[in-house]
Amino acid sequence: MPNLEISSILDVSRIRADFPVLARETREGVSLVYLDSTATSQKPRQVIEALADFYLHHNANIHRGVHTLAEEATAAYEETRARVARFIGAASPKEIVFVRNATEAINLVVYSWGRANLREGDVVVLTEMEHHANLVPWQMLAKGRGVKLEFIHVRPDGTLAMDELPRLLALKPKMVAVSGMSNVTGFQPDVAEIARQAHDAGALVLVDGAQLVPHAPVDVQALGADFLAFSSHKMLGPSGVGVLYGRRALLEAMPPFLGGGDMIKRVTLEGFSANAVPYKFEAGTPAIAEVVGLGAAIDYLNAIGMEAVHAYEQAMARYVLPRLQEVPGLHLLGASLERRGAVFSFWIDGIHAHDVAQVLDYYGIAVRAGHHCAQPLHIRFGVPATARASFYIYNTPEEADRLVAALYKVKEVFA
Amino acid sequence: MPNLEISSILDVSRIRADFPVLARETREGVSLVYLDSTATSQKPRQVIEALADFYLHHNANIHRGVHTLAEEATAAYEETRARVARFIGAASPKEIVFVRNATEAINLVVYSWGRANLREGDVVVLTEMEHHANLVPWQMLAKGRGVKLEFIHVRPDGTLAMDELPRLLALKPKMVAVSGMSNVTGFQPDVAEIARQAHDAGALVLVDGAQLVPHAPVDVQALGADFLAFSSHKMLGPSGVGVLYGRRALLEAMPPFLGGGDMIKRVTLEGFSANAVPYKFEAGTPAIAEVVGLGAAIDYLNAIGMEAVHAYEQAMARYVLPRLQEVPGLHLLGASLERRGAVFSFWIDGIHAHDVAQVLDYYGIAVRAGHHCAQPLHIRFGVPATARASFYIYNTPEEADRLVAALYKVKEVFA
Amino acid sequence: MEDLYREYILDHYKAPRFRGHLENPAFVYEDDNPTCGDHLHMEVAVDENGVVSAARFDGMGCALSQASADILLEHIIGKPLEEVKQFSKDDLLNLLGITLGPVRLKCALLSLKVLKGAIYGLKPGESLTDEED
Amino acid sequence: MEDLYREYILDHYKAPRFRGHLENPAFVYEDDNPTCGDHLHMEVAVDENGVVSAARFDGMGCALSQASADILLEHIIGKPLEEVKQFSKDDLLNLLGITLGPVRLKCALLSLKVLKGAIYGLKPGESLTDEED
Ligand SMILES: Cc1ncc(COP(=O)(O)O)c(C=O)c1O
Ligand SMILES: Cc1ncc(COP(=O)(O)O)c(C=O)c1O
Repeated sequence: MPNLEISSILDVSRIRADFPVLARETREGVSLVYLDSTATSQKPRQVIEALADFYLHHNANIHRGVHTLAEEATAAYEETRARVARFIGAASPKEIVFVRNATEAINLVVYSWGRANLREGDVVVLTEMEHHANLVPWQMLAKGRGVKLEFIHVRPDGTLAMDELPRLLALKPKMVAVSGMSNVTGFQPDVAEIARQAHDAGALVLVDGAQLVPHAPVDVQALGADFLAFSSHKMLGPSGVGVLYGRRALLEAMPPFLGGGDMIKRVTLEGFSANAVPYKFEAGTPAIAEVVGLGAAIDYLNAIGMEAVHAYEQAMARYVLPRLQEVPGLHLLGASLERRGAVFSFWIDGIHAHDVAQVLDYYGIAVRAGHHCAQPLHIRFGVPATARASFYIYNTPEEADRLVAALYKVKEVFA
Repeated sequence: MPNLEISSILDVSRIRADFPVLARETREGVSLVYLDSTATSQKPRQVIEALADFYLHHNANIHRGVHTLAEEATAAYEETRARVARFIGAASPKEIVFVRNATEAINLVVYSWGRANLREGDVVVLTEMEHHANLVPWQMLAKGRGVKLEFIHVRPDGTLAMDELPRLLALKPKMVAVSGMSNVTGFQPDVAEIARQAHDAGALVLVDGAQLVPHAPVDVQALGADFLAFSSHKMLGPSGVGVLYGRRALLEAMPPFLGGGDMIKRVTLEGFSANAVPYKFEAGTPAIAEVVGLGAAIDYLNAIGMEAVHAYEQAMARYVLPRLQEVPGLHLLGASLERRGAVFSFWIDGIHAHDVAQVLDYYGIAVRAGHHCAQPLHIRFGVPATARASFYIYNTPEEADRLVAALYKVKEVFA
Repeated sequence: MEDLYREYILDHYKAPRFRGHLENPAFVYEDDNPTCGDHLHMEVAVDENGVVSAARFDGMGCALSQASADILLEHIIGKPLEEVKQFSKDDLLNLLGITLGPVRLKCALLSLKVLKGAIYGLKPGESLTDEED
Repeated sequence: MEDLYREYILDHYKAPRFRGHLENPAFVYEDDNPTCGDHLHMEVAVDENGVVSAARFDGMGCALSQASADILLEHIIGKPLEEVKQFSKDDLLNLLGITLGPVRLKCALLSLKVLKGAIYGLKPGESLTDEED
């Protein structure tokens, strides 16, 4: 009875009670099965209440006010920074920069560190499975200044061709930027090993943690991440806020990115001097309430424990994968059970991913269809689009069963 | 009876009932007087409920999903874009780019338009009263590539020295970037006139609307703004979202700014092609719920009417200004009643602004103290910091009276 | 499957009438839907009276994008080019007879976008500036 | 005014004991608080036994920043430099005897920041890397 095994890891029915949206119907009589947490997670009551509480009782702009509300708002914002630092094992809250999302975090590194450190002929190593967020910013930089991008390729089973790494590191790259977990195959590369080799070769390591941080325990020291980027909205928190972790010495040496209020120490008409980290990188009014909401999301995840989150999803992956593989004509992008999260992208012979998703939606099942912002990976597998079902702490084996049953309906409609 | 005149413009007690935070006490027995809306406004129930409703019922990532929630979320997000466009008289929703705040909006223009269009020796005209958000980004660009910044100076009464404009325009600037309303003096320059002259001289016009848009009716066509930047959090909406308006032809000609998902049309390992406007400028998951919340804020402001908002604040300014001027030793930055909003920055002989704010806070009155991110303007007036009291639609003449009475207490403490 | 996968649409998807290519098309254009990899290529021939005499599409994508192309071409063949130029989003949606959310709308309207690109003689990558919002 | 403007602090603000300059300071440093324009300049003299023999501050700013500087200098004069180097944020807050929110904390702690900058011999703009978070 795999269900029993799985349900011993997390009390999912108690968790589900915290997510009001899961009780909704997509149309009369059809209850929602939300299998799109890789795109964005749902939010527990606790997070929604933290947002409302902030606006109802403490709302003010931060840093520059001495009045009661401003002190309260500043304290709530800065306490969250400390909480985020602890959550990922950062040495100091000063290593935590609040941005909009993982995408902006990576762009910040590329614009600031990249422009200051990369010259013609320099090499940056990426992988073929990167999300566009960890590819396009590097392409934009590379094009302008003759920087070379090199790629670790993806094997047919969705894992990385780690044997290519030594050859690429022999090119003496300045940076190795790699996703901690693919949002398509769910593959979680051995980042610590990549980082060890990269550091030995003198490269810095940026980890795109957009998928890793919500789904597994992360310690930046153990991981060997010099930079780590992730998004609140994928880890139970509000939209509009993301995090860049950067080693303090690196952040301090980097030039500012966006200019404006709060990132300065002193300004005259002639010029400005930059503030200390992390403020140097937080120009203008940040997503204050959303940062506070992220704090509530981290509390929620901590209460469950990231080890348990990870174990639950591993168990779900073991439950779901073989059942998907039984569907005739269904092909998975990355069919390995090793080092993977509970996200499954697939195509079905002769049926476009949009049509799969549309029919599933008819049965209340929310999956995503497209290239999932990883077009090169889809090109590599020779399909323009896949349907993707992803599972989080509030999803159950019964929901996986509903997915599989509905996939047979899809095949009927397009038979 | 000025109170009567003022109260005939808006039903403030009804408005106040929509803002739960205004009912709070800063400590036992001391009710809050919130005079810091220039830093960030409070949020009506309707906005907080719109946020909660989104998370409770419709939360999903946008654009790339075909399931019910994704369609609902996308519709809510894009409908807000259309509402924002109507609110400022834009020709099309495609001219509306969602960013984090006014600061990012201006940085976007500087990074994208600026880098593509400004060469050594080119001139950009700003004013001495600009917020750092409309100064530091230009300085960052100017420094690297020998662009010259020229400034319209501020007169002793806080107004702009408009007579300097023809001389500056004779330098054939590529851009004139000016605040629609100073967050320090409250001065609202005649932007339409500046834009007319600037366009005649062949310059583009960027309006920093962070203060103008929340406090006055704005029509980008009438204003002659080629770009307009503003922030949701200063106009009753959530933090974490701001708007860049740009004329469509300009936006279309501009290179992308941040790279990542959604801003692309097609990506390979070798390169990418950019999406159409406005998506080209919205990389990664945007502040979806916050955009929806901004929509609710705009509905709220529209229900009151921006003409009424403006008239109310004009009346408040006429009420407050003479009463402040009666306080012995109090000096205003910008004492003119012409073209001004209800924001008052002042210093009191021998008392640091922080101490003014601290004592006012003791009496429940929230004002800001510092240079308000306008250090050059403070340098021009020869004071490092001022205290600033700002009024919005939920503030009353009685609250102004409490401020003035408390200012006399301040003087007692530091006598 | 409710109205979205009405027989009508599934039918045009499964058995398209106008999939293929022309010998001497007057207009050729193609475009994608970046959200899902839908791709459409269209060829339009016009006779000496300015009437659409033949049209074909090719491409891959979801049922909606491909059926929409087939239905659209069926509708315009035999109509004066000037009339086709006036054909609007709403006209196409009426033709399809379904209501759509914003994401699926893009699938349905790709056909019209490509057709307009063709008959207005756009080059690859160009887009119409008078496109409705 | 509750504890924030306790007589003690207002007194040091209104009648500072150590405002001024030294003839031959061993250490000089200055810094600002960018949020409010507070500015402090400090000069510290140390005798041949490594004891702080004299200290002065100058600057402008709020009561808290200036009084804190005066109170801090009063406390360290006569103490061995090595002991002063160990002086912490919490020590200063104990000395001031008040509780502060995050923004006013910066005003109160500017004095300590400038003192540390001085006695660790920092150059203008440099900051201590072992600064507590
Ligand atoms: C005139 C002006 N411009 C720009 C800004 C920056 O706004 P934000 O911090 O929301 O980016 C402000 C807000 O303080 C402002 O008052
Ligand atoms: C692996 C990965 N990286 C980056 C991102 C970008 O995240 P965001 O859109 O929140 O910036 C995503 C989200 O889709 C992702 O899955």
